[in-house]
Amino acid sequence: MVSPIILIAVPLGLAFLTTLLGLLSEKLPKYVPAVAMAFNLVVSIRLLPRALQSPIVARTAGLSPPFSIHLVAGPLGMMLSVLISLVGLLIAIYAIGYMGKGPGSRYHALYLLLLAGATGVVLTGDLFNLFVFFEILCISSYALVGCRGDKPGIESAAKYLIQGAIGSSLALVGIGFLYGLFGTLSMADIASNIASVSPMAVFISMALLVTGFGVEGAIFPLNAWLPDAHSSAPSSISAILSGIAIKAGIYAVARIVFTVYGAEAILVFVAVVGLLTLLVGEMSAFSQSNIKRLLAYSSIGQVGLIVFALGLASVRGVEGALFLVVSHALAKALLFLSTGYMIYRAGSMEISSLHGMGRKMPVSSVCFTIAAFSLIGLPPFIGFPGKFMIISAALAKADTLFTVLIAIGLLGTVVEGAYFFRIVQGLYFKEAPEGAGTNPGEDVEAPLSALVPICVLAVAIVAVGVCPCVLTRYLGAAAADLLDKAAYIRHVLGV
Amino acid sequence: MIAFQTFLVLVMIVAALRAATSKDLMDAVIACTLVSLMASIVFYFLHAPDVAMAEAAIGAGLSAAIFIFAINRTERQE
Amino acid sequence: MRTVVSLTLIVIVAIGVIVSLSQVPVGAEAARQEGRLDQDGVNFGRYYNSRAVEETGATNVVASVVVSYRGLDTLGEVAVLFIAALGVVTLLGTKQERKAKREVEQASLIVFTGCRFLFPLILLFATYIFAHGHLTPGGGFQGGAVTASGFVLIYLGCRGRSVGPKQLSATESLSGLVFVMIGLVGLALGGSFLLNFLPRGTTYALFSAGVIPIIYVAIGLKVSSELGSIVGALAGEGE
Amino acid sequence: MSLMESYIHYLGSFGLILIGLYVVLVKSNLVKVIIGISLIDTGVNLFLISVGYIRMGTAPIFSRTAIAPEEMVDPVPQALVLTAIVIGVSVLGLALSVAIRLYGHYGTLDLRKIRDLKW
Repeated sequence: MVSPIILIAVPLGLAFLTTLLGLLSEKLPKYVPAVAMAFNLVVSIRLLPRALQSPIVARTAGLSPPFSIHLVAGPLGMMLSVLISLVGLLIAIYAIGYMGKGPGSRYHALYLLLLAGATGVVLTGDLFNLFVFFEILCISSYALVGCRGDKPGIESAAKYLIQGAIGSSLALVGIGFLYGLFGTLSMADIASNIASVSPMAVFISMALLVTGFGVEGAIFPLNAWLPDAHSSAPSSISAILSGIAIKAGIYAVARIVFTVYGAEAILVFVAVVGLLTLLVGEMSAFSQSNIKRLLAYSSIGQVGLIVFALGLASVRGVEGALFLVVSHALAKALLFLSTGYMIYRAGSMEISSLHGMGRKMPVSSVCFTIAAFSLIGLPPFIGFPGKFMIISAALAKADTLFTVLIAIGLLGTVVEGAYFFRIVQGLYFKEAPEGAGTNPGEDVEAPLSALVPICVLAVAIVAVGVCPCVLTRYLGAAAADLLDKAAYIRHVLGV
Repeated sequence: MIAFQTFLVLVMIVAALRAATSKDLMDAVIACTLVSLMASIVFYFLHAPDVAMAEAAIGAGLSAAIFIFAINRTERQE
Repeated sequence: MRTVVSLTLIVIVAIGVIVSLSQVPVGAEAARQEGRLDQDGVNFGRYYNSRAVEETGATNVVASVVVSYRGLDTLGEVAVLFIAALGVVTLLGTKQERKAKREVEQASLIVFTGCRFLFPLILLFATYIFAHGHLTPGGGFQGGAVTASGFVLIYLGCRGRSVGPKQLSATESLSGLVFVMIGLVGLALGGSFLLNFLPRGTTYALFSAGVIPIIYVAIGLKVSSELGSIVGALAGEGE
Repeated sequence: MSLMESYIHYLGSFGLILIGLYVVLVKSNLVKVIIGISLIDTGVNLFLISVGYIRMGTAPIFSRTAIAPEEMVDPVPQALVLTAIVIGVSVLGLALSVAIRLYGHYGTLDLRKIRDLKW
């Protein structure tokens, strides 16, 4: 009997150990995140079948819920935990070579803490504990964005930090309101009492919590920090921020809106906000000439689509959103990882300087193309089933409003297709810019420690795209976990 | 007792306004420290001695010190 | 323009807050006046106040909540401080010019001697605070902050002396590991993380309340070293 | 007078939060913005403690003189605030070190003058 709490405790302990190892040896710390994430992956996969039958409720301090902090490892939480440890493991392997010189053991400890925070966010069943893990996630990302200490990194870290700090203060006020009303912090307990108080009080605290957690989730008016932070961080960090950190923010918002409040009334608003996020992201991405800023804006677009699908609030819509969460995490991680070495070799982040890379770095370019096509939603890749599910869910609503909305959403996807095709065309069919090729060793493919995770991600994208059933059979349970409030309360409180 | 607490809260608000408006950063930091100190006394009256200790040591002591270190290494005027 | 927009926003928020506060009974006092505290149903505060001494053996209920009932929060919070220490040292410690120490004016003899005299006393007081956290007000965080203010005194009064960053870093790691290990031992013995697996002892004695004092001392050491390295890096004495 | 007693702490805490928000939104000096964040933190902490306050109560610490548990104020907000204070000082330290590095790069702390990246 393995308790899901070791998914959090062991990475935290290993992160504390990392700096100690860093004092003893230069080389050891960089393997620690990979080891920890491999451990997490094994444990999460072993726990997944049990979580699918019924959520595993883990107690702390020997008390049963709700009186002490408890973890609720339901189908959704375990699925996201598997995703986090898989992507985290691959990026940790990539970083062994990529972050060779630089901040050293402190970088690896921060990276591991970020992943531990994300795992805590998806597993916890306690509102204040959610806030604490959220802070671990956010504060380690502020530090990682600025960890190279260069001009853009520090500037974007400053902006990110200010907005994030305001967001967390607002969320804390919201938690204070809820505690003042109910005298409890367990999400299941709050959810079972929420109907007993006036909608006014509920609305204020919900607005505060959604705004606070929405900053990290990059929902439309709150995402000013994202393009800067994701584009000026090191590529491995951009990958984890785009792939995992945003998803943790969206998970927190979704958990609060669906499970704690069960607020059906605002879901149309959520869908519209999602659509706005999508349009803003895709339109801004189209006009970028910097490859990493483009990818960051494209993340905003995808987040918009996920939020829109959550706003549909039908089982099929939520399944589509979760599918898109997985597919975007894999594809965006692959995009950032494969561009990492291209940028390193080309010495510039301008799209024009990547022209002709298709011949110099064939493997990276092919993988980049796969990921780009997957994000657009072309059929043999993982992005296609997700988008298809969302569109069919929107049409199944048989509501003119949602039909119009999804039509506008498709417009955004077309824009997405246009800019990704432009880049891929540049990679293969354009000549390298003048003055390139001066550095010795520029034409070399990325090293093996980078190619392995890139290729694994590419294979995963194609494999799940060809046979989506590997993923879809878990999605039903996961969507029910999010939508079925009564079952959640019953499992946790055991009533 | 309530009159005294009201007085403390008023001092807090006035100090916070001073911190918000002052052009001299060192001045603002001192005002901010005064806010924390008053908050710490209010915590004591709210029967939270643990928090009062933490706020006095961290909010009124340590954060002022690190603010002043940082201002020393940057600039003092806004 | 920006000022006007911001002020409008703030006024809207203020009105919302005032309206909601005046209509919604938030807080324990309101709950008591409405008699909700006496009803059945979950209320963390009432439960902990009536059960904490019996269940954990600590007379300071806040300590038993911080270390035992909400111990996972505390682990997370210690991790947050650890992140901040790592981040500050990463941001400020990477400059090369740190080796070329700028000449600083020495503090006067009175200040120097005073600091040297006070520093051990401060450490002693801090140790008292975090060793008695389960009996009296105080605990790991407060004690750690007091230690860190001792470090501030050293940086101000005894220029040129500093606390070794390596020793701080090692203390940080080891005390963090002790915390996690105690939690995992509880998991192995009783199936629940941070289980209080030691005997409770006599209430009001220093050695009572099982694992709570041990964890609080570990937290105290960890918080002192983390705040110490933050202060050190900001004071310009980092690596 | 009892109304005053119930509300003065809430009013004080939201006063601090609003003043802090004003500083963050209007001022452009980074250290000033960080001072604003610190004010907001203090306000939030005061709010949380006020939530657990019971009039005529006692601190949640048992001593040899008998105290009824019903008289004690709620210990949970105090534990939450301890956590929040420590998180606040972590963010503060990180923010100030970012400010120092920013000053090293640009020679100014005015966010309006630092515009290499688009806002």
